[in-house]
Amino acid sequence: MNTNNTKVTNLTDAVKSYVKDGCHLSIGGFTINRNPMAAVYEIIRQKIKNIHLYAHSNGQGVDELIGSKSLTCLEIAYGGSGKFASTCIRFRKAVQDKAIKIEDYSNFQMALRFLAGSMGVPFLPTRSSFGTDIIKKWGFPPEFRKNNAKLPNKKLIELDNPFGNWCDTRKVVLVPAINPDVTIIHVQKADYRGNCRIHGLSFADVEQAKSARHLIITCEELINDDALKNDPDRNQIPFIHADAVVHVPHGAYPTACYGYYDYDPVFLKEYAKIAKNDDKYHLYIQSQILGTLSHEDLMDKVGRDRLKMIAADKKRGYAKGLDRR
Amino acid sequence: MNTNNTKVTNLTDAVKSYVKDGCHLSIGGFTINRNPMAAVYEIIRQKIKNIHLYAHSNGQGVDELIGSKSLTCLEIAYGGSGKFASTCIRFRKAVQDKAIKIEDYSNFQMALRFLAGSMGVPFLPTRSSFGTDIIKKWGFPPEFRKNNAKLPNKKLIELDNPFGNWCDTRKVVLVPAINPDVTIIHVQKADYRGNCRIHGLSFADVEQAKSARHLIITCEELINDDALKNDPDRNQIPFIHADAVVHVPHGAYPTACYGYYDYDPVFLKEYAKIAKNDDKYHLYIQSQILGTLSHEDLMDKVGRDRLKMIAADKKRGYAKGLDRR
Amino acid sequence: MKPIADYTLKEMMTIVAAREVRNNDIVFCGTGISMLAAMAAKKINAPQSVIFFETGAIDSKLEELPLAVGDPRIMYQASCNGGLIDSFTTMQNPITGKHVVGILGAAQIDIYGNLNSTVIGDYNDPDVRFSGSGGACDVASFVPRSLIFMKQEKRKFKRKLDYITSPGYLDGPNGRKKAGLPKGGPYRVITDMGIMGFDKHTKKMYLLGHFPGISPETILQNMEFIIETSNSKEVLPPTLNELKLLRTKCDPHCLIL
Amino acid sequence: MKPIADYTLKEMMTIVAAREVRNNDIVFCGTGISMLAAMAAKKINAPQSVIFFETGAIDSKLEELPLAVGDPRIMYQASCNGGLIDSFTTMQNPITGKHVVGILGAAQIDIYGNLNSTVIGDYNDPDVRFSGSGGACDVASFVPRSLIFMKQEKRKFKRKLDYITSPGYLDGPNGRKKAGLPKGGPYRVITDMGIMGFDKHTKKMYLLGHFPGISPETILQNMEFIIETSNSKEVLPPTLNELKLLRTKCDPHCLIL
Repeated sequence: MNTNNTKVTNLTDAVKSYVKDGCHLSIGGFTINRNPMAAVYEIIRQKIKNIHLYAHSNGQGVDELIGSKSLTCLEIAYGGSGKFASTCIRFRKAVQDKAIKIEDYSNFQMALRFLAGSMGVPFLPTRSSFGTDIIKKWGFPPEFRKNNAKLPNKKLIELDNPFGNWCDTRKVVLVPAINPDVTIIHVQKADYRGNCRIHGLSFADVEQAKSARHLIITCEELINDDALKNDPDRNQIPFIHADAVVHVPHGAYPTACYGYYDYDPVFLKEYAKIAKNDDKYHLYIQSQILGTLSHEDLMDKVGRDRLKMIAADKKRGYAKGLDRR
Repeated sequence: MNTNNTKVTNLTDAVKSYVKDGCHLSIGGFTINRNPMAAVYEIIRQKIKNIHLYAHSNGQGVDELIGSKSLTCLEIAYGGSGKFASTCIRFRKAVQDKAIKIEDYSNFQMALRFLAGSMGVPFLPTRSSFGTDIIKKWGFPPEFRKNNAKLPNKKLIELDNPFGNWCDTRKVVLVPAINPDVTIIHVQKADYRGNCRIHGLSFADVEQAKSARHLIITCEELINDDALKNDPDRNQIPFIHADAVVHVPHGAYPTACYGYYDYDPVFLKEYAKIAKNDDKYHLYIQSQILGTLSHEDLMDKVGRDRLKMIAADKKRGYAKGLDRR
Repeated sequence: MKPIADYTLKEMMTIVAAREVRNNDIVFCGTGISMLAAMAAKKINAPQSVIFFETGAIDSKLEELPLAVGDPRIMYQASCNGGLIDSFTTMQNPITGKHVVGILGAAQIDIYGNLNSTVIGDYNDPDVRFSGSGGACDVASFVPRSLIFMKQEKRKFKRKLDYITSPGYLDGPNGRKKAGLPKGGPYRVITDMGIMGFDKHTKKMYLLGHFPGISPETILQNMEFIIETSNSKEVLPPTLNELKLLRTKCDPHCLIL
Repeated sequence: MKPIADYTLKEMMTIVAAREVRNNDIVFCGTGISMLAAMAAKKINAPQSVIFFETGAIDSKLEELPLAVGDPRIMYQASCNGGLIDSFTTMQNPITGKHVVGILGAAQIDIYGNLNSTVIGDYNDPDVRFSGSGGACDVASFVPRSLIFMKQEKRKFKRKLDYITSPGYLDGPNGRKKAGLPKGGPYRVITDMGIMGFDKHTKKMYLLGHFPGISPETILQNMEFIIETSNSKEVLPPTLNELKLLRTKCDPHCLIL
């Protein structure tokens, strides 16, 4: 966070300044929606490696960061892209090949971990997951945790309710806070100071943003005056949390951005096919990502027709009648 | 909560159905803003007694419930009405006279207690209040708590951080959840099913609403169709939490309702004078509250001119230039 | 005997599940067939049930079938567009949570309705990796009643799970309480061959009904463990009206069906 | 000696406090003079400071002076209208919290800057009851730096408080750490006679400055405990410009002044 008066920058500089080799990163969005894809592609272009990634139920963003070998560790609840890949394909491959270390939580637990970080407390309690292997099996063994100051010493802790049986609850599971070095989210509107307005569901973006040491915001519309303050009830993240604001139209593509565009079913189906084959996937990263200079360049390649096809119906916020078979 | 399709009722029935003698009640609003005053006055008219009240920083609502001798117990962070009564006057008197039992928390702690109740956990952690008498001194002694199943066995608990020194935190204070029998809030807009839209700050109304077994909503505007669903991003409380929806224009008067009217400085100054004198206060309750049949009746008594004086400027949401000396 | 030609097994499963939803239920659903079942319930037999997504959307107007719980289609005309915290706390909160019915799926299930959606094989050296819990563990922990979709296969109905992602009755009648879980647990398992319930006392799965043309024996042959089948009845096939509503109002473009 | 006629003591106090606010500070303020000081700081010496209310409003456009932290005036043209949880967690979160300066008031203060705003006398049988903590205990617990307004009276500067509502340095240099509190603590005390700081090592209050016409001895006479006064300097009176901005831009209707 910083309280500077303007934080507008470009994506190359924003990523270079805050996303470092080995950093602990979290990305916003959910499955096929509002993943900060432009930033993900920029991370891949800058060849930043050894990232420790946090997500809750992220699809495309997680899968491409894994596929491009940018990660060493992943903490996550769900790796999937809905109908397009009920389990993300490069994610599945990487876990099966033990190419990344992984720690599993439930979705609520991941959301609570970001909430704890944003609230400034070391943990929050829940009544979820008793009796499951989410508690019993650890992906990061104690020694690994001990040698890494950025990780809590334990995955989860069971605690007897110190208030007796208050709320009819005998015990709770404590989930440790996450404070990522940097969080990247993609929102519909942000102003030059970093005030953010998200349209539609916010997922855990607000908690991810507020728990981070540094926050990069990419946005569909950059507002260069104080107009967002005309309707403060609609803003979810005040500027004091932001470090960098970058204007990137279609910055969530190929995932959806409510009110602006839908997910691209053509891209996602094609991606699922390519991701199943190592050689094809290598080629995809080389040509599609490393072979483009910027997200704008990538959007040019995707082409006006495809973007028009997924453009959102103003009333509904998605592309009505889009062929999604 | 209930999932019925319409919850519209009148204030008399709503209060009669849910606010019972001895019940645990919470009211929304903050100091001189959005106190559910119409409902407070209706509780006084129905002479419901022995209420156990929860509030965070509530002014007028708390003071009038105390003044009318409706309470036996109060859990609160702050009893004040800003410039009009930096300490609420009947509140001060009642505590000094030991006419009510009181338990003090900080504002954040009260908000967290509602949040815990709304989240379905028995407690939440904070780093506030270490070393203070808020932890050391209890208003409700252990025996009193033991004999009251609706109270947690302890006021607050200090806990060593089970995750070592994670988040640079050696210990936390645990605050116990509140699940009131009934919460009453006053909002700008609600629909027939109980979806709520609050304009301006929400204070802790959302948490108070979601933590309650029953929720009564009074509103400036009752929307009889599904129009609020046209802009779901602006709605804070979904209908599944609501039990009763009552249309009460000026339902927060004499406190403010952002976008609709300001607080009434004439009323609040006059009230502060009256509240200092037991006889005058008794007369006030008799004539002003018990002597009126409804909030509508009370508003007629206040008069059109006073209501016009405090009517909100559309752009600013408050009464610009209102004489507040 | 093959199922009657005028409906598919997927349609049958969807409708059988939809029938288990009651008016005033708040229906938590994931993607795919579970979302379709929730939509079908609303169109067929529980018009006042409320569809509720783990992403935070409540009572959305689903003009088109969402393909993920993050699909923008669920954000249109919702009562409230919240976030993950709102959604899961609505289930964890016993006041609202007691009205929620969860619709889940998994890779493996055992006799107590525990589910695995994480790995086949050793957790630290898996043969097959699945998506992981998502919100399934949370739903299964909190809600009083859940419906589970499964394919009727031996490798899916397992004596012992490789990983317990979502708690059912854990190790038996007292399992949830001992572990610290709220009451509740799995209510029905719906497969492509039949529907199972859980015994009130033993908490073990039993066969409640077999689909037309499927015998209880066939079902047992497609499970690794044995369940009580003596009270199983043939399940009524979809009515014409149910099928019509499902096909025209829920998934006209055959995205799931 | 009486203060010079062309400014009031309240104006002096407000401006002295405003001068302690720095650019880029996030200023948490309560009602009354503390709110006025925050507004004055923004107009006078820290235009980029951000005013922040415990009710959740951030960086509101304050066209008129709010009379309570729940005043609707703070909801106009804010960056974000949140709630109490948002506000307090912004302070509890060390990433944002480290930028917050709190402006507080109280009924009693002791040499370590602990504050009482709850009761005079016994907690369970009080002589005088005040409003209670509100957010003051939370602010005092979380933020690295707080400014405290006090009236310079013997009954207010107490050797021992009747009730500790908001933690200062508790019982000395190691007090906060021992108790479990984050670092930080009181930074300045501003009275109608002077301004105090806290010794880096002992964490005891000392006199930093006395107002024009007030001697350090007079200040000591109006306290129950003794503080170091040897380094006290006379505080610069308000400049004409400071006074003008305060009177015309912050409280033109003399609601607080």
